[in-house]
Amino acid sequence: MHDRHSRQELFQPIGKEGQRKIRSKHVLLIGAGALGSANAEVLTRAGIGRLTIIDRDYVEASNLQRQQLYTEEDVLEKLPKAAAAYKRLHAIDSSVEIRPIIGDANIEMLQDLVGDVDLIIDATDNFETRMMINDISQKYQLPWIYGACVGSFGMSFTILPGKTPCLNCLLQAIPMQGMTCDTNGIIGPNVQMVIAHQTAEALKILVEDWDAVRTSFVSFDVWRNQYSTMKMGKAKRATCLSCGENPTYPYLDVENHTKTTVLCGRDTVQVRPPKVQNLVLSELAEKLKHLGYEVKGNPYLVSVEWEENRLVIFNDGRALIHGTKDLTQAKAIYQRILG
Amino acid sequence: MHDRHSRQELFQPIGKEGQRKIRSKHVLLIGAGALGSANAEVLTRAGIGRLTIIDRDYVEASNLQRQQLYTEEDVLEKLPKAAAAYKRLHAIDSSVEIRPIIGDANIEMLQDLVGDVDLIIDATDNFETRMMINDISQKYQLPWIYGACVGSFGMSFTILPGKTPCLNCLLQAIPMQGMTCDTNGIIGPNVQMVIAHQTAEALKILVEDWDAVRTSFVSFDVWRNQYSTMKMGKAKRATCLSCGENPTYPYLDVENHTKTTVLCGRDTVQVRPPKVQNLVLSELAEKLKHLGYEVKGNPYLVSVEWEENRLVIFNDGRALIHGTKDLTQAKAIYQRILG
Amino acid sequence: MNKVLFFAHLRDSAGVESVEFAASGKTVADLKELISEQFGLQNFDTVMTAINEEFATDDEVIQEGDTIAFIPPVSGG
Amino acid sequence: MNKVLFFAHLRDSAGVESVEFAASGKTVADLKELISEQFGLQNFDTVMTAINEEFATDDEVIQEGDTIAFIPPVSGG
Repeated sequence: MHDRHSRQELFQPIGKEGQRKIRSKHVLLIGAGALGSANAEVLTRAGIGRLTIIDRDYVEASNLQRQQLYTEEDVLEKLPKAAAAYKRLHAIDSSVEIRPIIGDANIEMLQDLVGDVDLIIDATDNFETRMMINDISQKYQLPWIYGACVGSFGMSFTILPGKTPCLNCLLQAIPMQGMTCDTNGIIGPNVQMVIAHQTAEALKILVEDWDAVRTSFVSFDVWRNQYSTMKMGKAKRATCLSCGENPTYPYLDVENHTKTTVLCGRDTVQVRPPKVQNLVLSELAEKLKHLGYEVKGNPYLVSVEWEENRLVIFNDGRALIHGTKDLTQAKAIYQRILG
Repeated sequence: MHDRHSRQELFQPIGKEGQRKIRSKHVLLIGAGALGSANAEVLTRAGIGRLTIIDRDYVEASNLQRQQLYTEEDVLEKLPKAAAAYKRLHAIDSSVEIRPIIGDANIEMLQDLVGDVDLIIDATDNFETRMMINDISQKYQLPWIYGACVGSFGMSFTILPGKTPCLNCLLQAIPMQGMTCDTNGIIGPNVQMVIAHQTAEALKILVEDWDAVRTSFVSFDVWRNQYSTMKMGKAKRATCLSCGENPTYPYLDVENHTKTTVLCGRDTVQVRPPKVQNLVLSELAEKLKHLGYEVKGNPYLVSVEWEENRLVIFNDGRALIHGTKDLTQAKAIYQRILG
Repeated sequence: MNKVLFFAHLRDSAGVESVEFAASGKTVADLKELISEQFGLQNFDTVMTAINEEFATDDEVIQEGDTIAFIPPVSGG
Repeated sequence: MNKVLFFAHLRDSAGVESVEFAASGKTVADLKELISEQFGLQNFDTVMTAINEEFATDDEVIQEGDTIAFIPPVSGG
């Protein structure tokens, strides 16, 4: 495929030298949903050397509306997303080294993988994994790019260890917003908008054009025509446990992660968040009802039929997922509802 | 594919009613290059009822870097873009009615097509076609969405007849900028950024959420981290020949279009722009040299080998494209260099 | 007076896009508490705050005329 | 004084992102001519002009303190 990247080499801040750099780099992409599939496609087309993609889900009909690598055939075959992504990316550029990993991104996996990684791109759907990526990024001094979207609202921020604040500086705790694509919807244009920002930053980092990297936190609403940037100089905290003077990388400690346990003989998984929550169950019930689900509840718990499972959520954040013994699936369902 | 658009229906400004509207609409997409292929994919995934795609080119290796529907196989088969797009879009959603048209969008074709069209999306690479789309939009009172990108710089503007200014109000003449993706390059993230804006506007128009439609002209540079909006109230001109009080739709007159003629027995096409230009040949030669082409010139003309053709460009804008008898191809080459 | 802007679902929950609020002299944490009470907004502790388009910590003191924006981090992807 | 901003390839051609320029009292057309001469910029007639983020026609008169942006329409796609 002679001439393949000629239009990118013509772009002066990349050029032939930048193209060689892109070709020599390894990107770790965590998630192959809406943001993951689009990030993967842009980077593959841009001629990245190696791309490792981790995802725990398989392709479902409701993904096709915004997850751009997948087709109806992938849904019928219930292909794991990482495998379906590989198939399409290989057809796009057979010379890019793509490594699909079907599984849940966890601490051990990430620590094993990052050895020769140049950049981590966030395409997950929950803050727990993001905080873990953030600690990995600090511990191994690797840049990562946060991106997220719900409804028509999206955001992105680029984290360069030693230079910018980190996600833990900004949030200081895992937010429990309870707003996810599965509860509030998502539209394709918003995915495209986040991807535009994440992939622009990725290319800058891959060609090492550090001065061009965006230092502000960007957020936007494509339906309400809003675009805002926030300067981040003041966000860096010297006491931050992830990037401060005495880092402990708290999210690399399994104690700070969601626990899943199969309840013996009951076809049920218990999911327990790292910290005790104080959920407003009435609100959660209201939202789930609004989505058309049959919800039952009392002051102590909310119970809802969710696709083929039944969920019982307690106000401390603990949940029972009935109808499965699959820990990864149970955690995925939990995070899709509670964020 | 039960549940396919559930996440879009959950987005409150669309909802189930909006989804039904999207399904009942017909979009005319002009161009299936970078903007065209990405627009087509987003709209198909969003569940548009009918999509007509016009394109005159076939898939080449240098397209793969940013044109998201195409694969290496399409390049090897030299598939026309409209046909390759159809193949992929059909795999994504077989229930969307997609009509590919392989050809050059001209006045007759567009007038024949627009009968039941609800929205025109611009994904062309030249202002001549855009001015024609603009006049069609005014004459038939159809909204259209301008989008364009070069390098890391892009822009979009939504034109609602009777409400917003039109492209002819803004430009008053076809610009001869001489900056195209073939001369200045283009990067994927910029394509994604334009698409985010075009498809957001498209969905608003399709669900008839007129209050949400963006009325400002937006432009951005994804590498330089710039984003700016320009209010357009003052741009509307009562004397505009396209949207003013006495419209003549000048760009629906063939006299105002580029002429192409095969020069008999010479395997050469002459391309003549609608208006006599006054090109700065030394600049053009410099730019083409910078791109690595062998350029010869004198005060009257510039001569350059361009892929399998040789072009001779005169300072009045006229050009001879040697090595082809194909009028459409010759015009495409001309517009790829001169915009 | 100060202008307080709500982003994303905060706007839906608050029912308005922005409000005028006398916040001068208060810390961000004070304002968060007052706003979350007045508008019945939940989970306000992890919402990010910008003062005049610059990130602000909870202990930052608001000045007369400052524009304050509340931006909820979202997790979808 | 006025601030004049260059967008896209105009910035590359001009060699700067913005300049200070005494344009008060001049029309947009006047300023275009002066700027295109001073910086050797071609094809300036179809460049769009924004004054304080609002589209301006060639005959609009520039006021003291106005920020003027020149935005070249691009054709790629």
